[in-house]
Amino acid sequence: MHPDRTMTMRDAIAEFVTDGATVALEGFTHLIPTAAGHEIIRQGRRDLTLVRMTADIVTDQLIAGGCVRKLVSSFVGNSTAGSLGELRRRIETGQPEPLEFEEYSHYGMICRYLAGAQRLPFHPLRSYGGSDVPSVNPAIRKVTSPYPGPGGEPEQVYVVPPVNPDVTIVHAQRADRAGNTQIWGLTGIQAEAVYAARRAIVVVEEVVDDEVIRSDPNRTAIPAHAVDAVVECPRGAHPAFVQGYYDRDGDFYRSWSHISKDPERLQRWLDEWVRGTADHAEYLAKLGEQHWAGLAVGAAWSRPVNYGRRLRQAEKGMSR
Amino acid sequence: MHPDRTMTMRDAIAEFVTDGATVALEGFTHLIPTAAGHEIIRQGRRDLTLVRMTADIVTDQLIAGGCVRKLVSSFVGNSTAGSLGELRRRIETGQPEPLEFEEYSHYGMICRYLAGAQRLPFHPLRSYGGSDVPSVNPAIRKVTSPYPGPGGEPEQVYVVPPVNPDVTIVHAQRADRAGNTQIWGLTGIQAEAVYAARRAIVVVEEVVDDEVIRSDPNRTAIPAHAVDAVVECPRGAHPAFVQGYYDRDGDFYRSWSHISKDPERLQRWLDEWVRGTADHAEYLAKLGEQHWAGLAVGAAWSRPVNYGRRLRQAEKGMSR
Amino acid sequence: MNRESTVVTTSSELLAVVAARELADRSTVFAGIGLPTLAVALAQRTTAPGIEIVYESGVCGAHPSRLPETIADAVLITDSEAVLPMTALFGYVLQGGRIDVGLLGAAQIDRWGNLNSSVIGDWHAPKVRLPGSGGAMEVMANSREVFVVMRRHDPRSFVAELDFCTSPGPERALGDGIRPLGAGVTRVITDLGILARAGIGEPLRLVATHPGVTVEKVREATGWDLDVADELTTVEPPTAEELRLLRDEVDPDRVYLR
Amino acid sequence: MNRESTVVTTSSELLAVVAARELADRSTVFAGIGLPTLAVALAQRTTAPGIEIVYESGVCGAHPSRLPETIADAVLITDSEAVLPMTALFGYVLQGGRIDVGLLGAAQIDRWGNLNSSVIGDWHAPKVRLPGSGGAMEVMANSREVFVVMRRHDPRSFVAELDFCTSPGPERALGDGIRPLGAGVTRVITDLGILARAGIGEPLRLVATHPGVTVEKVREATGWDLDVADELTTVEPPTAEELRLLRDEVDPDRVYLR
Repeated sequence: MHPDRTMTMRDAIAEFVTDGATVALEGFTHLIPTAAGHEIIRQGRRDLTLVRMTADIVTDQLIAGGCVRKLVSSFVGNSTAGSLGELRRRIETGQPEPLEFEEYSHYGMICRYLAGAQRLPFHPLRSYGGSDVPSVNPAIRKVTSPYPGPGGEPEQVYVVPPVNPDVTIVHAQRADRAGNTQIWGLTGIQAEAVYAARRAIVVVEEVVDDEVIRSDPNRTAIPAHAVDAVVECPRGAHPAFVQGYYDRDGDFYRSWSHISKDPERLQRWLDEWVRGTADHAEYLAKLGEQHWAGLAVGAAWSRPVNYGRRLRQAEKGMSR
Repeated sequence: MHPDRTMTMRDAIAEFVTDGATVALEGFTHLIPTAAGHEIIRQGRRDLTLVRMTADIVTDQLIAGGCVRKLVSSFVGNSTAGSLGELRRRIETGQPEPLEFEEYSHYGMICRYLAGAQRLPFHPLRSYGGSDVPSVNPAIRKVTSPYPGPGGEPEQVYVVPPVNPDVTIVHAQRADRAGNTQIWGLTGIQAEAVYAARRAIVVVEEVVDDEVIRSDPNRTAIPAHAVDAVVECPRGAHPAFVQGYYDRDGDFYRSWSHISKDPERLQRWLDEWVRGTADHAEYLAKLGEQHWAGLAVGAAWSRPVNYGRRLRQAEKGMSR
Repeated sequence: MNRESTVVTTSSELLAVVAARELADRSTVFAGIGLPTLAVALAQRTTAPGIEIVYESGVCGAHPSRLPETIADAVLITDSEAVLPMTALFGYVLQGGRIDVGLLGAAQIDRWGNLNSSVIGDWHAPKVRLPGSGGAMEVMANSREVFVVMRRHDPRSFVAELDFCTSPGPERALGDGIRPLGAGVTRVITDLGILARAGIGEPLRLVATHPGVTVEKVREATGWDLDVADELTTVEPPTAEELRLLRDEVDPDRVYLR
Repeated sequence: MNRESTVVTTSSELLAVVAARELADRSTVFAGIGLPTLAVALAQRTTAPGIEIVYESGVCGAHPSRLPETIADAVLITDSEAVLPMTALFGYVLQGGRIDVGLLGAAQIDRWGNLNSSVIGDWHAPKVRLPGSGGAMEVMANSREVFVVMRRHDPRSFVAELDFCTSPGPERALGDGIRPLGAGVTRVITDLGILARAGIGEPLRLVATHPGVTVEKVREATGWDLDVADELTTVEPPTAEELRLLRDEVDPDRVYLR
C-alpha cells in the first residue's frame, strides 16, 4: 500500500533537477544538502535559479560549477569562517560571468516560503521599512492594511511574494521509504521549503523501518505526501553537521576561504573532489574513514514519551 | 537563575483572568483546559470575551456560569456527541441573556492567532470568497495583492485581524518550573495562542525536572519566555483526553447534551460539580478513583533519538 | 454477527460503498469521522489502495488499533506517520493544495453545491444554531474537488436558497471577486442516488439512482428543479465482498455501521 | 593560563565587560556568536542573572558543554530548553516582540544607528560584497532596543552616509511610512567608548570614553560631527572579578578572548 519513493542520488537529481529550474536547497548550518549539490555539479546542470537563505560553501561550489544563473538569498557568507570567493568574484567583478542576485532578509525569505507553502499571493512582515533593500529588489512591495493602526491612522506594511521552487532539496536524519521524514536539532525552514515546492527530494542519513517513524509521529517534520524522492546518503551533509550523527568540519569551513579565493585552485578542487568522484561514496572514500573519527559525537539520548494505547475492556481493571 | 513560575490554579486565575478580559482557551479535542475553566466559574468572573476555535463543553459551562459576554469561535458543538444546550439557548432565544457571537472558520481563527503572535496588522487567507460569514462579521475584510494574479489581473484576497488575548490558557503534558512546556500527540494551535497573548497560563499534568525537558528540546512547544504561570493539575483536561495519560470520557460527552438541554439541570450540575467543589482535586475526588480505571491507557513509548555530545579530543579515537 | 445478510443493506453501508467507489485512484482525502471513515477504509481495500486520509486534527497516515470515535481520537495518533500542528495542516496541506478530495456534510446544499452548516433561519436570530464552518469552508475552498455525503435526501436539505452560505463553491467566490482554487462539489452521494457536476458553472445533475428509486422521487425530494443527466444509470448494489469488508474488517464492532 | 594578568586588558575583554554591564536587568537577548556570547555569559554571572539568550538558529535556554563556534553549533542544541522552527523564532519570538535587546554588528553605522552589512560601494557593482542582512534587519525592526558592538571605532565604519542601508532604525522606517516597533540602536560599544541615544529622533551621542581616550580622539574617529553628552563619564575599567569570570569560567580555552 505504502509507496516506495527511495531512489539513488543520481536518479533523483536527473529526474527532478532540470536545466533552468528553480531549486531550493535549505538547511541552516545544520543538515545542509551538500551531497545533492555535488551531484548537481556532476550532472552539469545549467541556468538554475538557486534559492537558499544562507548561501554558503555548497552555494559557492554550485556557482563555481557553472550551474547557477541567479541566486535568491538573505545571507551570503562562509558562516563565521570567512568569504565565499566565487560568489564575491561574480558579484564584485562579474567575472567569469555575472550572477543575478535577488536580496532579502532572513524573515523575508521565510515569508516567501510561507506564502509559497500556503498558496498565498503575498505574505506581510514588519521588516524593510526604511531599508535600501526594496530599492534594489522590486519584488518587495507595500500593502495598506484594511484595519486602522493603533492611533486610528491607515497602516502600511511590506509584503513579499510567494516562492514556489520547481524542486526543494533538504537533508534529514531519517525517513521511511514513503518519505515520512524526521528531523531533530535545528529544524529550520525545511518543512515550509518542501511544501512550497512542486517536487521535493529528501536526502537522509538513514532509511528506517516504518515502526521507527511511527513510534514518534510528532517527530515527523515532513509527511510522505509532500515527498517525491527519498535518497539514502550517509554523511551527505559534510562539511555541515547532523545532530546526533556527526559534527561540523570546522577545518573545512576555514579552508574554503583559501580554496575559493583563487579561481584556478577552486576549479582544481571541484575537479578532484566533485567532478572527479563518481558519487558521494567516492567522495567519502577520498576523505578517508580516519577523517570521521574527528567528527564523531557521543551519546545524549532523548527520554521516551508515552503515546498511550487504548486498552480493551478486560485490560482496564488491571492497568491500575 | 531559572525563574520559578509555578502557581496554584486559584492564584493563577485570580491574578491573570480579570473581569472583562479577553481570554483564549485552546486545545482541539485533546488537552482542553477544563479545570482552568471551572476555576474561572468558581471565582465568578464576568463579561469575558472567550476566544476558542472549538467551543465545546467547557465553553457551554463558562457561558452557563455567567462568565461570558462574547464568544469568538469557528465551531460551536459538542464534538460528535450532540449539542451545547446553553450556547444554543443564548443564541437562539437570547435567554437568559443574549450572547455576542463573532463567527469565523477554523483557518480564520488560526490566521488571527498567527497575526497576533507575529504582531501583524492582518493575515491573508484563501477562505471566505462568496461566503455569508463576512456579511455577519465585519472584521473579515479584503486586500488587493500588489502582485498580479495568474492571468495578470489584480488579485483580491480576504484577511483577518490579529487577536491578542489578555491571557491564553492551555493544558499540556508537562513543563519545568520555568514554563518550558512539552506537548505530544495533537499540538494544535497552542503555541500560536500563547505567543499571541499578553499573558499565558500553562496547566500541566506534571511539573518535571529540568533534565526531562532538556533531554528533548524539540519537544518543547512553548518556551519558558512566553509563559507567566505553570499550574500542576493532574487530570485537568477531563472529560477531554491527554495523549499517553488518560483517554477521552465519551460517556460524559454524551451526557452533556442531556445535562445542558435543561437550564435548571445544568445549573444544578454546576452547583454540584464546579461551584460546590473547592478545587479540581475535590472534583476528582467526587468522580472517584474507580472512574479513572475506565479511562486508563496502556504503553506505547517513543523510541529515543540521539542529540549527540561533543567529544573531547581524547575520546575521539575511541568512539569508532 | 450476521455474515450472510447481504440482502438487507443499511443506509450507512450503501453510502459508504458508493463513496468508496467514487474515491477510485485518488491519493489524498480530507475527511471527518463516521461515514467518511468507513468509505476511506473500504476504498483502501478496494478502489484506491494508496489513498491517504488526512484528518482535520493534523493526523496523517493513521494506523488506528480501533475505529476512531472523533477526528482527534487518541487511537489515530498512536502509531501514525505524522501529526502536524494546525498551522501546517490548514496552511500547507489544505490551503497548500495537497488534498485531492474533501469529504463534507451539511445541513443544507443548493444546486451549485454551496453549503450551509451555520444556522437554520436568520443568522442574527436563528431557529437552530448549528456548529458552523469548522474547517468546512477551507475544505471547500482548497480541495481539488469535494464530495458531499447526505444521509437524508429531502427538500429541507436540498434547497433552492440556503438560509446562510457557510462554505461557498467557486461560482460564489468568483462573484465575490475571489479566484477559486478548487472545483467545489463534484459529487453528492445520498440515500436516493448520486448528483454530480463537471465543474465551475455547472449545476448538480442527477446521474444515478439507487435500485428501485425513481427519478420522480428524487426530483420531489429536491428543493430545486433538478436536472437529470442524459446518461442516467442505476447504482450497482453493494457486492457481497464490499459488505464483507465493511462488516468484518472495517467496522466489526458496529461503531458507525447501522 | 595567566590568572594574574588583570593589568593588561584585551579589546575583547573590554568590550565584553562593557556590554555585560549594559545588559543589566534585561530578560531576553537576541545575539550572535563571539563577543555577544562572552558578554551574555558574563552578564549571567554578574548584572543579569535571569537573562536568556535566544539564538537566530532557534535555540532558547542553551546550556552548552563548550563555548559554541557558530549560532547553530550542535553543543547549543543538546541539553537546551527549546529548539524552535524558524517560523516561530522569527515570527513569534522576534517579530512578536519578545526580545528586550538585540545585539548586532555592522560594517557601517551612521548617527541614527542605521546599519549597513550588505555592500561597500554601489550595490549593483560593489567594491566589497558583504554577507547582507541575515536576520539583522528583523533584529533592528523588532527588538525593544539594539546594542551595537564595534571592535574598531574609525571613520570607515562610523560614517556620515551609509553606502547602503541594510537595517534601518525607526526614523528611516517612519520616513518610509512604516510604523516602527522598537527604539532602534540605543547603545554603541566600541574600543574607544560608548555612544548612546535615548530613542526615536535622537542622534547617537558620546556618553563615555575608556580611560585614556580623549573626546577629540573619538570625534576624529567618527565620520560625522559627533555630539558629546553633558554628563560624559569615563568607563570603569574591568574589575579583577569580571576578568576572572571571563578568563576562568566563560572562556578558559580562549575561543573568543584575544
